[in-house]
Amino acid sequence: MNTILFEILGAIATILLAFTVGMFYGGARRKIIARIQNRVGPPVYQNFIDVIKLYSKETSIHHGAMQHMGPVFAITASVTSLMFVPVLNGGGWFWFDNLSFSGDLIFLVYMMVFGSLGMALGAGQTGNPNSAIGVTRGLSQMVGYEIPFVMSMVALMTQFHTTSITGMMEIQAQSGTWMMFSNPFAFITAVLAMLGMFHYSPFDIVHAPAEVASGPVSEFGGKYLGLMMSSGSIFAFVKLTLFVNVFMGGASNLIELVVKTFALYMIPVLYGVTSPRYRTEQAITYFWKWPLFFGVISLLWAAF
Amino acid sequence: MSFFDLKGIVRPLIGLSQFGKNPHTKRLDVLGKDTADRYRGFHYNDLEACIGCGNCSTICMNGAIDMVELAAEFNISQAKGNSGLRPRVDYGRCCWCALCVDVCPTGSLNLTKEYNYVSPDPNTFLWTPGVDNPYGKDQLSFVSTKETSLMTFDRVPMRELDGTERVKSFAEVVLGYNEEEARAEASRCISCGLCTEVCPDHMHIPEYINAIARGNDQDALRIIYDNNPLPEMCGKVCTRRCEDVCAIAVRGEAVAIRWLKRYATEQAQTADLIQEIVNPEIKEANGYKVGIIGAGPSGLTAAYYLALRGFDVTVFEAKQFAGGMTMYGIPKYRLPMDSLNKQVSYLQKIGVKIKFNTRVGKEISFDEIYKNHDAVFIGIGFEKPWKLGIPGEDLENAIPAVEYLRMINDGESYDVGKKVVVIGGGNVAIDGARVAARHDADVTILYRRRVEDMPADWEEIEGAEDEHVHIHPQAIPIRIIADKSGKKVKAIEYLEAEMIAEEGGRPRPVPIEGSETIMEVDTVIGAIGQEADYSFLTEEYADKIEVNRGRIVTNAQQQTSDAKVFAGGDAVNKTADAISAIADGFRAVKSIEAFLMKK
Amino acid sequence: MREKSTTLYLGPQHPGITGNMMVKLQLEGDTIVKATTHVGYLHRAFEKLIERRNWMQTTTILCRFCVPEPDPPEAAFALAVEQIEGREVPERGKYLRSLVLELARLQSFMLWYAGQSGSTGLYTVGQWSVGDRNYVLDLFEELTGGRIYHMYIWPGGVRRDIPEGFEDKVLRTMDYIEKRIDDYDRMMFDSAIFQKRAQGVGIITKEKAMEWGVVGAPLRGCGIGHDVRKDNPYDAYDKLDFEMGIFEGGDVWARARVRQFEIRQTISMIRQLIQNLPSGDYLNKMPNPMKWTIPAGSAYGKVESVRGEFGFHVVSDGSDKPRRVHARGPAYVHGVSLLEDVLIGQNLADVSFIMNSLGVCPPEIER
Amino acid sequence: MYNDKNAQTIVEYIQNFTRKNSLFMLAYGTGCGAIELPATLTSRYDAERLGVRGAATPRQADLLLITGYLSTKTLKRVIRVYEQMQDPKYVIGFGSCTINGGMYWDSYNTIKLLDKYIPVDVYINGCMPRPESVIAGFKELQSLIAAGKADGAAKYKENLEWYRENQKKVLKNWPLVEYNW
Amino acid sequence: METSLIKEELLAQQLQNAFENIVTEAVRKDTVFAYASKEQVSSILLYAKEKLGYKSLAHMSCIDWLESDEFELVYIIWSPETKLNLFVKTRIDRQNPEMENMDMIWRQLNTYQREIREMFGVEFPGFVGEKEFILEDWEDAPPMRRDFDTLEYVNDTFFEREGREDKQDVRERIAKRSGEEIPDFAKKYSRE
Repeated sequence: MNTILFEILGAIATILLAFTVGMFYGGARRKIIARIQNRVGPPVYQNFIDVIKLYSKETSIHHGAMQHMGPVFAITASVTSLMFVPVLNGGGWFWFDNLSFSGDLIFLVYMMVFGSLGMALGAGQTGNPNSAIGVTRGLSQMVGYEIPFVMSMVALMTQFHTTSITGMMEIQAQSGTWMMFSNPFAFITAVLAMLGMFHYSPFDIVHAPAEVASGPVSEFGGKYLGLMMSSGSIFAFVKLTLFVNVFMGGASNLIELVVKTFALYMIPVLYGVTSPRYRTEQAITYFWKWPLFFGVISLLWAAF
Repeated sequence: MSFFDLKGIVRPLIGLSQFGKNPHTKRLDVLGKDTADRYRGFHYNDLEACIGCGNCSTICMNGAIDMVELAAEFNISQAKGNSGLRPRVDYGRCCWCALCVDVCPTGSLNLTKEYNYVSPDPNTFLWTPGVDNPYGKDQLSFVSTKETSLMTFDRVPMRELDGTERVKSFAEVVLGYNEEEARAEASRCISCGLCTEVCPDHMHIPEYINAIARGNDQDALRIIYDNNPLPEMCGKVCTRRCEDVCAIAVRGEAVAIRWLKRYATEQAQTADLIQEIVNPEIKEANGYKVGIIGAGPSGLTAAYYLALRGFDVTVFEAKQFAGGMTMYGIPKYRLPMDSLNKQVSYLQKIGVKIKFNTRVGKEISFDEIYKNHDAVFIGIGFEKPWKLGIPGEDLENAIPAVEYLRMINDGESYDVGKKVVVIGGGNVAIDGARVAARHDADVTILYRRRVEDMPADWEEIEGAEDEHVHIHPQAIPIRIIADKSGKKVKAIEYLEAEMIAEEGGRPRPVPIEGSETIMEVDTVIGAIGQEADYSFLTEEYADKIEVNRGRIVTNAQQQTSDAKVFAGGDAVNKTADAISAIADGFRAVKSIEAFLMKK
Repeated sequence: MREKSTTLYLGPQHPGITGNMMVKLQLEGDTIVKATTHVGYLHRAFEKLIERRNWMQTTTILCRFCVPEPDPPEAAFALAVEQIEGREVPERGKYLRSLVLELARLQSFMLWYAGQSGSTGLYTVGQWSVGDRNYVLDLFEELTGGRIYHMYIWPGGVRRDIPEGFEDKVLRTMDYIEKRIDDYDRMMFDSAIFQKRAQGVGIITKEKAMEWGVVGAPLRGCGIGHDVRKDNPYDAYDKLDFEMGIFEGGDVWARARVRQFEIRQTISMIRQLIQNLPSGDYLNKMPNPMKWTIPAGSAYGKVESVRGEFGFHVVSDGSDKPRRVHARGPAYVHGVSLLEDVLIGQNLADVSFIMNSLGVCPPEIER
Repeated sequence: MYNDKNAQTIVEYIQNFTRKNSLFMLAYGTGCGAIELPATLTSRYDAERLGVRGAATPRQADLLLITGYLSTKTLKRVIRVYEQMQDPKYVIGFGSCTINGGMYWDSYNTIKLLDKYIPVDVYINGCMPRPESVIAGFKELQSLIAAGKADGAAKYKENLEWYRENQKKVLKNWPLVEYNW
Repeated sequence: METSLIKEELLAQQLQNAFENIVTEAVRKDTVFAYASKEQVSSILLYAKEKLGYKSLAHMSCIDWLESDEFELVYIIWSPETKLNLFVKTRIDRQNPEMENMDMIWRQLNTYQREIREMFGVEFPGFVGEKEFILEDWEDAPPMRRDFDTLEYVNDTFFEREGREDKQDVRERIAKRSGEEIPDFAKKYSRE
């Protein structure tokens, strides 16, 4: 009995951790961008204020049930994904052992798509052409980055003969080599795909303000937007932790986790600051050129 | 583009180096405190320097500036030449173009560096500069200077005869503006109308100047004739107090209102032309008869407007020509005789009857006039010169200036000899001096006070100096010395004076003991003032019509103590100039009309 | 296969639209098959208002014609009035005018950097250039008393003389900005992605350019060298040493290169103007503004703004108010029919990109 | 500035605190004021440190900036945009034009008094307002929100009839959609 | 500074030779006016474009001469070779304003004609283009016509902020204070 309670408590704590870290990363991103742009920038906790405010806003828009489902799908997807990502080495923290099972990596790869699809359904319901176009772009782009990402994952899975994240972390701990060194091409592929996953410049065509307002979320305000933002920050944490777990040997304590994920997070952020955005077809061409090339190499590397 | 563009990926990353640099952001607490020295922020108006001309309100294309009356606690001057209104700016309209600053004639309206104001209440954006932001005084930024102002502070110079040329004849000294000059000069006017209040006659100055500026000279003349029947005379010799309060004059030279009037009248060279241009509406005869004594400015004015209003008007003039003092007291180089006669003959065309050479009390009795007319207007003016009050003034060659001028203007000759002294500092004195100068005399003016205290126009004084008239200020004549025959003047003795400042008044000349000087002269011309001659009033009327200190007492409507008798001109007012006389005549017309029509 | 077509209203409230106008797009996938521009959201009826304002008052309303570039309208109007009236401008006035015009071009170029890069999501360059633009605006503030609206160029010269120490400040600012432009260029022009985005997009051919009356940088980006400052030199431009940037291609990239070239020319011109500033009067003063009349006649004054030729057709009937002032900014040519034409076949992602490169500025189209 | 914090419950206080520190603004580029907004958001003035950031669509925005004059054609869209925004929502009017017509006071195509058509919480003085003034306007709005006094939206609901009447006077036959809050 | 107008005179002469019944005038540097009848304009423009090299249309505008009941249409064209501005001016009847559609000579005229049609009510028969350009649901007279009073329209349609009623006119106040009576015929010269 107690263990289940503790598990639930632990799960909630994990969600809070993911949410907090994700939010602070978002804030840090805004701060860093501001500094590069010669500005002071908002406080690091600005995203918290934004989200709380969004939750306190009234919501009075109704475009049918699917619109309400969209953000719910998104948050469900991100929370579910989070449940399968081991936060710390050794499988858990704060009484919480994650829902790890053999094959969770494959599950995660699909779970991550699920959120976007839910979003697409919800946004499609709003009838806003901006959303519709945004969704189309998002899905097209997803096709772009998902293939190299899956390739790199498959490369790892074949190389280390495990489909479990905890399994990979154990292997790394045993061998003492991070996977980013044992299969560098897979890492490069994954990082290049990650650029797309974060929807930061140059792959922010989905919600490019100058073109489609804010894309899929054009019609979402107030609580919905709050949900989207929370889901986004949890999802960011999920992605970063996954990458750290898979490529960088995981983290044995929170500080290590923060350092590693933050370092990883800086790649899309800093690249985003300096890049204009690709058009959809250019983005897909990009993903299907270098990342795919590296993905194939990584597969070959894994195979031989 | 190459297949793999490393440069294109790496070079943008150099920009990340900005991360380590200090942000350009200003701290919130210093934001907005370092505006440029010339920033155009809120207005600040120096309430004391402002004369309320309203030019700012006119130039504002947004209708943002209202002229409003402020509360009594601000002590806004209500003096003449100050409208007593102050600008109030609606910042819901203002666009900070600062044209109001650049057209402010006094330079009282300026902009400050202050520009921050936010409010939830849209009704709080109505500010009176200087009242709502008294601290603005220390934050002036976009200021009005004479150099940057859009006002033209320099008058178009009037062309004149050269000084040496002048003394040779009685030709008119001032040549008048030509069309181009007049337009340029007229366009300096800002049409505020402050001048009209000072003008005794309240002529419609901004209107006629504007008509000239727009090229409608005929309209200008029509507007002038609305309340002045002798504009050509005024255009030449008016004392033009209007120019003293001209808004432009605060920082520059006043608009040449007199010369512009002169320009407007010059288009009509004959009486017929005047009639053609002015083309006044003459009302049907109403059967009332009005008698007017004296064809001076006031009498003629009354006559003209009464005639226009349908009255039967008769003017009784003692002399051969109409015009009174303007005819006989002003030398011809300032006011040619033809000019005056032209204007008078226009009046006659309108229906004014003038009986010349008819001195009341001699050729015709006052009683007769009084009985035969429904109303009488007395405009006799000051004819009789004041005595100098020093020994020797009854000598043959000691002559009052008025008398001298009358003789010259009448065509009589009077030999002033080689050396002439004129006593006095008014216009008459200068006229006397300049006329004497035209007779090859060496003229000196003795005046009790300083040159700047002289009541005469500065232009006249300058003109006299150009004609080599020597002005000796601070000189008090004490006696005139006769020659051996005891009949003629030989010399004049005077004392030098020093100016002692007196509290609450202008400095007073005090003779310096032992400074007696004797100057040899041929003629002494006294010009210290004149008075009226009331000898025509028989005893019966002298009781009815109250005279006090040499002046007929009237109410504000020019009505004397006898309801049927009205008076105006020098004999009534103290200002003693033609325009006041005209104003009196004009006022009298209205009250005569009211008096008679009421019956 | 024929895709289902979508109608997308880009604007009037839309982050991608420069200003406030609407482009109604008929889309097939991301490709535009039909574009219709709708303007009039910023119509203030300047030309009507000017009927009620006198010549002097007109000079202050003019700068609002085009918000990003308030000075060329002032200058164009002043030139037209001077032509009708025959008013001479003192030499120093001419130089100061050119100085202001070039500074205005400079700040407008920097705004363009922001627009062009921002419409592709490269906000950093925009943040830099708009931030640095403040230093140019500081100069304006010092010189004219206003940050954006200067109301500085008057028929007959300029409104005020330069303040003390201004020359130094200008030169120092120019040094700083010149250095910064290299930063912008590294991030924008050197970026592989930007090049990819800009090349071959929004092509205007030479023939089309002549047909549609294209002006300014877009025209020079087609390889046709036309610049009012060279062809009909006004103010002090005939005494300055500068070159037109002429690039072939007619696409966004070529237009961007023209501007990249010309911003440096502008800086060099500002230096020349400051160094050769003659002494003397700065304004041939007009008479009392309330009574200022202009003889009857008409004239077409034109100046080169960043976006192209800015022309004012001024008609006077001899009174104190203009009979008609008809402005024609570059956006009037670029922003309505031409835009409709150029957008066909383009990607939706490039709409705001192309609009920025053509310099579409709605306040100036509808006035 | 406002000392009635005690009058608010702690929840309200937190709400107001977050609302004031997180203003998603919808900059309707209606007029000249739009040109100073980039400057306000960039390095020297950096409004983002006040929590002000742009929102791309009305649904997400809290703050509507009317940056100057509104032509009648734009007013129609502005009303629609305003009604699309979610409560709590605020409006800032920029410059003279929104207060009393500004320099377009006699233009047949621009409205003069913004508060007759939509409620305005804060007016910023200027033609156009400098970034400093804009920042001051944001700060003023923030203090109003903190005090719970920025209630333009409530006013709009209450006096909808009156606003509609004024709007119709200008918009004539333009169909106004039902305001659903 | 008197500059010679050789180029300008030459152009005026060329046009004069090519067309009868037109008046040309070399006004000032870089500017030549050609006054023509409504029917001639298109042939002049075509001639100038094809033969004289005036390839670029700089401007077209319409001026309302209410007093003589006419609209004046002005086409300003510019040549990259001579760098001259040629103004082709014509007057059309104001009551029934019609002008030839010329957007096939310069496509750009499309925009100008749309504007002039909307703002002045000048019709261009055969011209396709959306009716509404800048205005929307406009019911009054075409607003740029001089007989349309914008201030009156504003007073009828819009509001004005209260609180400014206490403003006074300086001239009136002075006149009142001194008892001056300004006659009606002079008032048009008073300050506005």
